[in-house]
Amino acid sequence: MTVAPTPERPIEILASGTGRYHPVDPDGFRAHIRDNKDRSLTPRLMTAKEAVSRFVADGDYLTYECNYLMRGPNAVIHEIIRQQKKDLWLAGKFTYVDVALLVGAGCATKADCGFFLATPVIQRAVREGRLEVYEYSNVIMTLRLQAGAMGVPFLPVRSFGGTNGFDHSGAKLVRDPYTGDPITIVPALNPDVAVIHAHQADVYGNARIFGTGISDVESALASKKVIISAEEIISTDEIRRNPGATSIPYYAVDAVVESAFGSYPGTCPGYYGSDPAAVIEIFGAVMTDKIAPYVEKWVTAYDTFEELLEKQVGFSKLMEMRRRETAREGYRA
Amino acid sequence: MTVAPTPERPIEILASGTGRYHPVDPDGFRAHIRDNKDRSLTPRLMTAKEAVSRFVADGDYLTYECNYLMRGPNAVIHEIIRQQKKDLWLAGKFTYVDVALLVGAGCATKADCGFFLATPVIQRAVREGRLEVYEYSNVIMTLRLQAGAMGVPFLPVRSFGGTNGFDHSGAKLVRDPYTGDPITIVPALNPDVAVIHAHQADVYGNARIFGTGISDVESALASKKVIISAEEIISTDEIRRNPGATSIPYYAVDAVVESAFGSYPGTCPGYYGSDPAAVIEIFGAVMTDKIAPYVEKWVTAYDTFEELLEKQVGFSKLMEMRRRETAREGYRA
Amino acid sequence: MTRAEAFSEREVAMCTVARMIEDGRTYWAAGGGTPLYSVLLGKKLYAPDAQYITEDGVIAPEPLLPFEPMMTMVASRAVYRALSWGTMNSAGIHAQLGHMDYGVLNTLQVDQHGNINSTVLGEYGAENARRFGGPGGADTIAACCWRTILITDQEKRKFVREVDFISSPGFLDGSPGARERAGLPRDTGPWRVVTPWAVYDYFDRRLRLMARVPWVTTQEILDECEWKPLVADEVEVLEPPTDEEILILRTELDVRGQTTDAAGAWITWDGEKYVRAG
Amino acid sequence: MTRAEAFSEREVAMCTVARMIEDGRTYWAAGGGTPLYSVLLGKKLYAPDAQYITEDGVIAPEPLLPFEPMMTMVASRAVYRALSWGTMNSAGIHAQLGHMDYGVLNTLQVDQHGNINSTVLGEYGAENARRFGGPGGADTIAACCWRTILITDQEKRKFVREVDFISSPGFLDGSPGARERAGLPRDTGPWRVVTPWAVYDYFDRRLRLMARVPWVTTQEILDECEWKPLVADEVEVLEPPTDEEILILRTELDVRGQTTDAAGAWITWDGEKYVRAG
Repeated sequence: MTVAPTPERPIEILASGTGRYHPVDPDGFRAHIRDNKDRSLTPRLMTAKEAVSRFVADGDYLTYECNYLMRGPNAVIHEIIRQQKKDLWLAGKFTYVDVALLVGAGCATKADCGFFLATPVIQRAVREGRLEVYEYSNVIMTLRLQAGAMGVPFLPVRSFGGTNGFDHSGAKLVRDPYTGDPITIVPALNPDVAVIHAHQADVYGNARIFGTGISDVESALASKKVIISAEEIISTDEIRRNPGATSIPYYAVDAVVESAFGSYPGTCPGYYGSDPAAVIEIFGAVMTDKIAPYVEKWVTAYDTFEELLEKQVGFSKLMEMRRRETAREGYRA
Repeated sequence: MTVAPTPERPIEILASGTGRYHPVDPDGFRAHIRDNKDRSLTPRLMTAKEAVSRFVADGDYLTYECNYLMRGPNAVIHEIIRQQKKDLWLAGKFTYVDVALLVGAGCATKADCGFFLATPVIQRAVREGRLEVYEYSNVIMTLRLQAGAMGVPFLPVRSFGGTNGFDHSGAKLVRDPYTGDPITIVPALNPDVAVIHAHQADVYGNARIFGTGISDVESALASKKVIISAEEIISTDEIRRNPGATSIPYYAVDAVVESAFGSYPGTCPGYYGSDPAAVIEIFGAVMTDKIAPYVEKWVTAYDTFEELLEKQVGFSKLMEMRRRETAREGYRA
Repeated sequence: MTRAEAFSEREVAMCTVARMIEDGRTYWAAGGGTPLYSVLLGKKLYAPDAQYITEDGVIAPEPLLPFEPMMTMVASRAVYRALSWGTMNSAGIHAQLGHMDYGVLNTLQVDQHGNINSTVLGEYGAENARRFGGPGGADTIAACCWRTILITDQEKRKFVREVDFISSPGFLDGSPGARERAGLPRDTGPWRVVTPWAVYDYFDRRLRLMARVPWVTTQEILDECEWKPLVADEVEVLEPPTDEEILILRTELDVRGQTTDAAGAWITWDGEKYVRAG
Repeated sequence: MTRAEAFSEREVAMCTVARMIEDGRTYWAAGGGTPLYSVLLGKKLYAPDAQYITEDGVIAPEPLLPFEPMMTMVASRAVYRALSWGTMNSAGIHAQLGHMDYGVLNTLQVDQHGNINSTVLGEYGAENARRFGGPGGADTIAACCWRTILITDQEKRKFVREVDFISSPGFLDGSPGARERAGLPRDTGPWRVVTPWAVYDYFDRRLRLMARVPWVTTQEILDECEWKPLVADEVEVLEPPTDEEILILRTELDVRGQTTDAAGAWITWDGEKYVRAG
């Protein structure tokens, strides 16, 4: 390449956040994809127990979509708590109770903050140094995932500059070489593991998500290990019938977990509404610092999420949730 | 903001292309959006004639999706030729005959090159200095549109570095401040006008595109003026029935043109196949330097594209094209 | 429209914002509480062609109200009959492009330059600091919408000279071009702050009291500001809520009173004047 | 499988590439000509679990063959029964992420370091320079796939010391780390060049003749290289096409002979040996 004829001024760095951030390594991510993702059409259907023991490691950076109350991958989150994973770093974006739940259950010690409920357990953990929080926003977190999902080291963004979150983040303010104006860039986020609840998936991981979402596709493409839990396992012929409905392609996916009502007590739009009483119970538990009893009652008392649904929730409650969700248009391919 | 505690090294610029590129001005684009896009639900249905006279100006940077043979916005492209627009700068990505056609018709004097057929008329125009070509690739062009569609001045990319195209482009090779490795950045592309053919749209511009595409959504969001031609105008109630099927939101759209068989002689997947004889005729015309007679026979001989379909193509040929296209699955909401 | 004779303070704030909603403008609403209900109320009564985008990118839904508890986003009733569904990034990107006229949000603390704190009260990292939820979508709303409307309560501790932590940007240090120097889009920024007692605008990028409700005096308002804002030469007096507004709020929007009863005093008409029972 | 007794040179090249296709690998194919047909032939005969992605991002279609003239992408027959549709950017981004094992493409001109020219013959910008279509998707395919397979004709002018214009990157100047220094992904690059006469690999990032068809000699091949490549100690002799391969090519894939008859000589079995009629 010819170097520019007139020697160019380098790009000035005007300010840099000093927060710790998950390491940026696009080439290392590529090597992981090459060596670990399965590009063959080999079934990867397994139980939540197997998926979590194989693909969630202590110390992993974990992202999940959307949250415990809204199409959350709750069967897998319960299994993570059951297997007592440790020292997780959470992508705490657009989420309410999940961070408190995982911190309270002793699974997480770090969180990037877009938004999550700062409950007593969070307050205490931060004060006692058992939880480190790094400051972002919902959109900055999903744009970091977008950078990770594009295989690039950073993205320019139009928000975040000027905030104190910036100071406690991995962002930088630089002079844009094209306009000469200041622009913020944020480091790509490539989580170690993403956990995503889909409406439908085939055994290879081709997944369909209906309705709205936060950053399902970005998280799936950006993460080294991807666990898809799905309300329904459908045939690959059905996937091929409407390729436009595929949200996530199989080669990004490591594990597929069949998980009907897997977002309980939250809603899975188009499939079932929430269980309002149980939603208020988890809210109450995290706000009033009663996470241990909640975990005992709802998680560790059972070997599997299905057992929880069977023994504690029961068929008629689940059918009532399904009955209450009357929206169907747009929630099928 | 706190400046980084340890003074940071600026971002080295290792190399810069010296090609001219469409100006990068994210804030200017925002001001245009604020002042010119209609965020109210006011119908913007009009004829191709009105859309082109109002929204395509001499000297505009023009992008179109996909191309003359594949779901191209051909009714609008014909109108641009009919109105003898001048000095257009074309986004020549993933395209075959279109650039030659518009250069041959005297409408275009500049082209960014991803891929287009370098026909005799192109060779001659380049030699005689009537056409300037700047070098990119298909993906680099669509990533530039992606940057424009995100409202940011540039994007990092993993291809294009090391090529001679880079030298004749607006790209730069910089040292990534996060990894210390060299990374190419490319300037955002915000065309003056985008012309896109959709399967369905409502009168406000909420548009549905089925099947595959090149960069329909990116072009619509990145462009100052957006003309959507659509096979069918559908009700907004139908749009609301399945919000997941909306590819382009109304507030990005300036004009909606009803244009059944608007991609003739090309295919509109799921709706009709191509007219092979007419496809070979346009190919022959551009390859053998017979653009003038083609334009006369197919474009300027008629006041409207519909008149061309009526008088030259005819109902039974169009029905035969529709009959030949048997694929439906995935091409409806 | 007859004046209502009994309503809560939160209801007053929502009615005040509702009257600011304009036809043909886009409103990006943070979360699902008072910002969303204020926009919906304005759309129903005053600006049917106002369009709103949910924090997570759903364009112009016709929501099925009421929502289930907490189910104000993603859930099918909240995104019902939208023109387009979306994602957090589609919303953020449309905002970066300039498609969002107004951002509507609420906060914990605001300062003289309209900077917003939703992260921490006290010194960041200090023993006694109290942590909150973080900016959520508010940072991008405050950065990228052309104008922002901020809803908060009229409490001393909420109106400060400098927020403890800038979670979402106002005019930053208040100097001309401060936002642009920080990489934020040109010509954007805070526009109004609305409380149950008052409306503020900005003069030279500094908070200014511009209107009050009839039942509180300018002095009472200033007493509830730890840092005193500028005061307009003419402090306009706001019309109280109407029966129609209150009826829609209670019967169609916030039927559980989640936002309206949540806090604040009650205002009643004693036959001669409005009386506030704190 | 019996050896075919009459076939064209282009058919030979496609059969050679088809035999390189492996199960469980992804192939990003440029355009719709010989690269696509080669992958489809390999998938049908040798590697049913090989998966291909079209230049424009369609993942693992089961195309309805034959295609209408020129309708090798976007058209419904070309994207039929895919696992996922896509866009130019989804393809480029999946490649940037490392999901594409092999890129398959063809070109006008290749040099000793595997650099590809599809832009101009002659000096860029010169009076007498001849312009071509540009890289299209090939630049990103050559940059981001882990390995690339390049298909071209065996002609003197196509094998040069240095291409007139690097449209798509090979090993650039051939020095270790040249691609990485240019910002390209680590550990990627050219892998094979296939012509109707020969197969080349790379040694120290330099083109090396590794195999030939039975009916041409190594010397004949080198005579058709303007710049002489390295030559492996053992130049392997390739198996000729089989009846089965040729039958599928002609009856299922390229039924109009658009790519197979397009150019090149014809090879026939005279009872004792294969004879090339130029």
